[in-house]
Amino acid sequence: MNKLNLSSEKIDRCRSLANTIAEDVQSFINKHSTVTVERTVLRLLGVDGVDEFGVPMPNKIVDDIVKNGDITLGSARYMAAALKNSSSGMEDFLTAYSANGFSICDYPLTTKAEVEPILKPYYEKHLDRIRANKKRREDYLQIYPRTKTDLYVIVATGNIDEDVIQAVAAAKAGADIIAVIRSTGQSLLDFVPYGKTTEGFGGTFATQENFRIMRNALDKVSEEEQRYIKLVNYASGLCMPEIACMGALERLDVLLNDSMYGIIFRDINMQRTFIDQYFSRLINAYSGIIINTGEDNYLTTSDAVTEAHTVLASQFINEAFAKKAHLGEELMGLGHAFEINPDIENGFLFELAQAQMAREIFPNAPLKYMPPTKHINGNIFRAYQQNTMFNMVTTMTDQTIHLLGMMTEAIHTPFISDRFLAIKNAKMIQKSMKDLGAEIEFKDGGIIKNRAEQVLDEALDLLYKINSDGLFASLEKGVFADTKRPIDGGKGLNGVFKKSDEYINIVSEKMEEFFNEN
Amino acid sequence: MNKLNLSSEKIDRCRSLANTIAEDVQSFINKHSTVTVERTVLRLLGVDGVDEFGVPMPNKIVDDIVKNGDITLGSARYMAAALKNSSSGMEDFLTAYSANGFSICDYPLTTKAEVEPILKPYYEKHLDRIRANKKRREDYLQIYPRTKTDLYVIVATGNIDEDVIQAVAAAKAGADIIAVIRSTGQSLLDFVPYGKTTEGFGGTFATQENFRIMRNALDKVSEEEQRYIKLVNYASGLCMPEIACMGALERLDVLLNDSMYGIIFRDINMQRTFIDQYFSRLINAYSGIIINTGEDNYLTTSDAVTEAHTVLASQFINEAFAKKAHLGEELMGLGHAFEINPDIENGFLFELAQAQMAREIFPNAPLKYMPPTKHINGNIFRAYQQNTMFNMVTTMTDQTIHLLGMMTEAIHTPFISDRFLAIKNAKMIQKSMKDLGAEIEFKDGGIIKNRAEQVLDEALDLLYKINSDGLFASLEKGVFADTKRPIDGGKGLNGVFKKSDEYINIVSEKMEEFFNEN
Amino acid sequence: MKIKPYGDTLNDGKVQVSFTLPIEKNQKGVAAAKEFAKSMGMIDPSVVHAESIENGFSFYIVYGSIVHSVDYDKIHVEEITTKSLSRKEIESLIENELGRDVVFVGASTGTDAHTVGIDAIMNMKGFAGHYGLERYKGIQAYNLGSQVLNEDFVRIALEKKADVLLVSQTVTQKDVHLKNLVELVELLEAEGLRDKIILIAGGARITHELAKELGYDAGFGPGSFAEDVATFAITELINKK
Amino acid sequence: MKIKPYGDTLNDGKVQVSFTLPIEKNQKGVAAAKEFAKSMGMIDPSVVHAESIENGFSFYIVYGSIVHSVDYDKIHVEEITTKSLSRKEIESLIENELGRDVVFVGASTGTDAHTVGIDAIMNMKGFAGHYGLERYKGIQAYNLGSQVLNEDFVRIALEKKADVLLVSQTVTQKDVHLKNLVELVELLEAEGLRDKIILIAGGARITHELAKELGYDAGFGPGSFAEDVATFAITELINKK
Ligand code: B12
Ligand code: B12
Ligand SMILES: Cc1ncc(COP(=O)(O)O)c(C=O)c1O
Ligand SMILES: Cc1ncc(COP(=O)(O)O)c(C=O)c1O
Repeated sequence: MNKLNLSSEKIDRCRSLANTIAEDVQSFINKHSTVTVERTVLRLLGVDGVDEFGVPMPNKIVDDIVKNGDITLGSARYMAAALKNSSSGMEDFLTAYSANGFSICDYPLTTKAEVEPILKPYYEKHLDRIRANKKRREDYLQIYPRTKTDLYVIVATGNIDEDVIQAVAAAKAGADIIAVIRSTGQSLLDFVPYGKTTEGFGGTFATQENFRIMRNALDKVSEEEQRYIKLVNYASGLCMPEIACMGALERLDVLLNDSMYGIIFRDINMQRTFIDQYFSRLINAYSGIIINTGEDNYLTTSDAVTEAHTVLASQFINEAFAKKAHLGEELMGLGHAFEINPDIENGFLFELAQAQMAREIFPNAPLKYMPPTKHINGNIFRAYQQNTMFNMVTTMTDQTIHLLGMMTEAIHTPFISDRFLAIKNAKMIQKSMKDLGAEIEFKDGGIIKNRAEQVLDEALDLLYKINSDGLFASLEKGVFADTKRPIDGGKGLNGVFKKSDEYINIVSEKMEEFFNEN
Repeated sequence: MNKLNLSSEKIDRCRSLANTIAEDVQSFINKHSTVTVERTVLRLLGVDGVDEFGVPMPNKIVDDIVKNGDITLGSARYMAAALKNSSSGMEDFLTAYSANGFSICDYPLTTKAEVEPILKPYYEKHLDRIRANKKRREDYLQIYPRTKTDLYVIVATGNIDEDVIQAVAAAKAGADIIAVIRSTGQSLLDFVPYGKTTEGFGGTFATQENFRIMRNALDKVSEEEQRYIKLVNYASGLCMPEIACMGALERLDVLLNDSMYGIIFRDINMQRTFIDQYFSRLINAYSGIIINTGEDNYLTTSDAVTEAHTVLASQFINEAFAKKAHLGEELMGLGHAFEINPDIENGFLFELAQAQMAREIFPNAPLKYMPPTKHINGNIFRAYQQNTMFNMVTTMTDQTIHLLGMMTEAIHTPFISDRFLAIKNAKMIQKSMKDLGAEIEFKDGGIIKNRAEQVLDEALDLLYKINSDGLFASLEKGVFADTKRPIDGGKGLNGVFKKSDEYINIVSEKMEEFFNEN
Repeated sequence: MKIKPYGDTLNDGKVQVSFTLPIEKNQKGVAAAKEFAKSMGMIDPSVVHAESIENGFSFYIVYGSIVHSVDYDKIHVEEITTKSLSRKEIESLIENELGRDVVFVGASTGTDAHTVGIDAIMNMKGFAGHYGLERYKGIQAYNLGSQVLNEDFVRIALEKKADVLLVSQTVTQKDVHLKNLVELVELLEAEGLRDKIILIAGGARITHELAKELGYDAGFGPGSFAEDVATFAITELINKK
Repeated sequence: MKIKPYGDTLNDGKVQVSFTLPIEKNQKGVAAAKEFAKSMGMIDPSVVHAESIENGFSFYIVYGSIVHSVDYDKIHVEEITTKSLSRKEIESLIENELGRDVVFVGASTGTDAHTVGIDAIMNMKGFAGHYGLERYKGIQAYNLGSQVLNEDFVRIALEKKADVLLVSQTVTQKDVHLKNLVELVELLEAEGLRDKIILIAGGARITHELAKELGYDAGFGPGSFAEDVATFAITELINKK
């Protein structure tokens, strides 16, 4: 599909600039690790559960190492030491550890070389499970193949049982993807809550048990409806790789996974989250989980007409980061959004240009297209109309993941009927306008083609600038979403450390190995 | 604007067939008159008011002639006789006539030649007033020129005072045209109610006084808003020419005026209404009033996909009829509608094709485009969406008169808020998609172009058939709207008569004269 | 079982309301809108949208939780309980149980010009893939079309010896349909015909409950097909025998 | 003056209502919807739409006339009555009446990450063409951004010797904003600070009335600009002198 005749040379230049930008950050990432990365390693060895005070075991152990040992060696070294010395494997170790209050650092460390053979049964068990999940998803998609754009809705009651009711209703009404929004506070927590939860604000806690409950419910409805219903959760935040790990273990299909979102909208320290992002994306790549990036959010704080190019520039950077973590294009759910003020003359044409442009520049990416939110007000009828316009652009430009706009966007997290009506809206457009995109061509030198070219030009300029300043400095200047973040500010910096030469992350190594072989 | 590359040869053939079809009917029309035509002549001589039983004077006199004289001579002959013999002009005559119960046939008839000089002061007065109205409208449109599509809404409270409140609110919110729907029964009445009215069902009676009240209110708001607000009423029915006359006298701007509507949807006798239509359109042409035809209604009873060509065929016929009545293209508000089931795959593309086709085939006509009605149900949100889709097609294809769809179409005649929200819907589309039509081209051999060509082909076939059967016989067969009407059935046939050689319709003659001179 | 509206949690009672007030849009307008919402039983209503409609009116959208609940078990619906038969089944019922042709006369009465509904029930081609009564063996169906005055309707019913009368009413503004429907019952009673025929009303705003209240044997709303009407009418005729 | 909603005739009382019920869509569902509408004070409600939402829920749209009316004259609104001044006017008020710089400290507190609202009021560039407080001569504005814990907020307010505190709250689900807003008042009282500062809340669902109820000096909802807030705060500071 090539309707805009964009300059492929400019696109290539953008790509190569983004690559250099990412490479620069990647060299920083490679030298560092974080507490959540280390907890993730433990999880993938089988550490789970909480202690008597409700502290998750992965946190308990990593905190222990930070306090009593040398975290720069990596948690795997300590775990290997413990397992070597405890006769009867992980479970027994955890029970003893949890009950008896000794430190994991009390065990004599093994050599670095010994780590792999000791941990092998543990990580293999979990990596096998992840690959089995991947296979299971592929099998489902084989039996129930998807052809058109996936309709994506959120549930956000705060209560996983209520979420299930709503998710099943939505799936039956036609939703293809269900996202369980997290409780507002969760992304700032430096641990992942444990077990089933029924109380959250503006969303439900992301816990492994909640993932499992929802996945089960959706598998059931998938079979009833003969359509594989995908499950989404949110990784961005202080526990990016841990959530990716939980998602991999419980067969989530999509994870929102973007440092830039964390930095800008959650004030998470940029060093911390870049490191976390790399490992989490590696896990996603390994699990076949689609990532979703958060460029759409930029337009909620800055103007969608003048700042459209920041979305494109960021998509290029996110693509480059994703490649470094071995994510294939088919897993790169780059985000963008329909956020132009509907009162702007020809605003719809600009939206169409932007969406078509994203489609043509990232032809194989499962683009995530977000509905209008910022310019939705309490007039639910107007909102329903705005969503119709958005649904049109989605259909005309063949987006992949289609977040449905809610008529009550400006009011509350969706009621069951809001979601139902949103699905009906999208389905009517999908059907009635099915081949509209294929039917029309854009006038040469017209508003649409010119707009796309202009946004591409501006993105190229911005990428030049970011490349020469470096991404860290650029974020300090506030290139995205009008938001400035200091390199040493924000949450989570104290969880970052430089890896020692004796450091080992056995899971990451195994995954990299897998990708280098395949 | 030529996007569909329709065969101009086929279009020409349709036009010439339609012309023969209309000519055939016109030769019938020319030989006949009806009671409402005769009442109209009287009205344009100054006959107005009601008698003590509430019978309108034009009816009283024509009934008198039918009963006591020879109506085939025309009412003008009797009126001339009466005025010649009554010393002090029309008003005194009417007072005396109304009070004293004599017959207008008691006066000795004058020669046919004498009619014109006697009646001259009377008809001139009214024709002058009509021309002054036309001038006034032109002046308004000079000061407040219209550039874009006119937004058209209805008011239908049954009470003219309430109608005024709603019309003014609508105009202030952005409506450009206000139509006052008539009470459901009115089109079957063989007289026009008199005076201000405040009780009607599903609409407000069309009376000259109600016309005046609304015109005044709209002139006021026109000046406040610096936009000329057009006023619409409905002529089709048993009193077509009388209402056209009232509209001309009170400066209405648009009249729904279509025999075919009357025949099919009101079961009015076809002979009667074709005759009435000719005279009413002549008056409209003279007054600069735009007519609106009712092809849109066909699709409320027959399928909008399979019967789309019946709309086009009928538009050609209506155009031919309009030409015979001296209506310029700029006054031919041919009707069509967006009535395809929204659940049909690519239905939107068919709508787009049809609307674009109408625009290209009748490039100078102020096309009247009707919103979805048939496939609207009680889901007001869905309806609001359907109206958005309709508004898009209107904007993309540059329709002229844009009837706004109401989200409560399936429920009730519009509430004030329904109208308000409808206007907002249309305005958002007009602005946000302003140049979309100019920006896009349709793929050659695609669904849209093929559909338009197919509809044109089918219309051509149908016109062939109608031409060979004749329009009367075709209507008997039910070519339009799946509805069959016998040539001698329906309402109003007893008001039709063949004109005698001594017949004269002085007003019609003067108007024809005017058009032949200009 | 007591039930309440559901937003996103059982019994949260959430409802959406919109209306226009004949006052200017300002803080007082919003407060008035809130008062209305409270009067309707909404706790802590939230006026999520307020907009001037011009000319002294303003429009409000309100969300809130309703205090009222309804006892679902106590709800009684006036419902047609006979399960609809197929055309074939109806035809053989007529043949076997009545052994004669049944006459249906239908019309859109008064000034009502909406015929799509009555056509859907009566005309040969029917509606949404369901054939109309004209196609039924053993049924003589006369569809008189639109704008049939009640007097004419009764006259023709007598002429045709109708077993079943079908009345369609679509326009409901100012309750014009109620007047018209009641008038027909009165005319039929005056003619001593009411008990001899099955009298059925239909239309977009007609419910069985309403029809019964007005003195009809049944009422059919949107989504009705010929077989629903025929099943009811034929069953009643058999019961009456 | 008693007023009622307006559909197309004065006092017709017409309202539109929609809600979901936790029951299947069928005749009984429709009847239950009607009962609800009646419980809300609607006479002869018409269920114009009923649809299954799947999984045991059904959605209803109802129109009807409401019996209740509201006495417009008796409506009292808790309203900020001071007319907003221009930036220039505010600046000279500060100079002439207070003769010193005024310190505003603002934040989006708790777990709330919505900053667009507080930024609109405080940031230099402001909102919709209205400059923010940072641009005002005589005002020192500290915008702490999002997710600021109440404890930290109070600490910084003390540090900066704040005259005015601006709190933004957007997320209202499960009334999380109320808890958070009230907690701040309690903390300020505990510190003996409450009377020394002007305390102002804002956000999409915040009204002046609500803010007053919670113990704030004022509340600002959608469509507020820096000058509205500054006018109120400076006037209060002058009054307090
Ligand atoms: C088509 C239509 C017309 C056509 C009618 C053509 C025709 N030959 O019938 C035309 C264009 C002529 C027309 C004109 C007018 N219409 Co009209 N029209 C409609 C429309 C769009 C669809 C109605 C329809 O055909 N529905 C499809 C049929 C199949 O559904 P149905 O009638 O409900 O029938 C089903 C059941 O109810 C039942 N049923 C129906 N009758 C019977 C009878 C029996 C015995 C039984 C057993 C069952 C049964 O079975 C049917 C099949 O399931 C509606 C709006 C809408 N979307 O509903 C407005 C609507 C009905 N019209 C309306 C009005 C007011 C008018 C006009 C006065 C002016 C205007 N505003 O348009 C005129 C004059 C009409 C008059 N005097 O009666 C209003 C009525 C408002 C009200 N509640 O009072 C509506 C709701 C539009 C509106 N919002 O203003 N209209
Ligand atoms: C932008 C946005 C975001 C951005 C925020 C970016 C940022 N840096 O602020 C992002 C994408 C990060 C985001 C995230 C989330 N959001 Co959000 N978001 C919105 C959105 C689209 C617009 C809000 C906005 O910016 N409005 C524009 C500003 C200018 O308006 P305002 O805040 O009302 O401010 C004005 C006045 O209220 C007043 N004012 C405001 N504050 C103050 C303070 C003072 C002192 C004064 C005087 C005046 C004042 O003055 C301002 C100018 O007039 C709304 C939906 C909508 N259309 O309203 C949802 C919305 C607010 N978000 C919501 C939610 C739930 C979330 C999430 C939890 C997940 C989700 N569902 O999206 C997360 C997590 C956020 C968290 N923990 O707080 C819900 C809240 C539901 C509720 N009622 O509880 C909404 C309504 C969407 C929805 N329907 O689900 N969101
Ligand atoms: C990329 C990305 N990650 C995460 C989130 C959600 O994060 P939180 O749970 O912190 O609200 C979003 C929300 O829009 C997002 O876009
Ligand atoms: C051409 C035409 N004339 C008249 C009318 C209205 O006629 P009545 O007043 O009989 O409902 C319509 C309504 O749609 C129409 O299309």
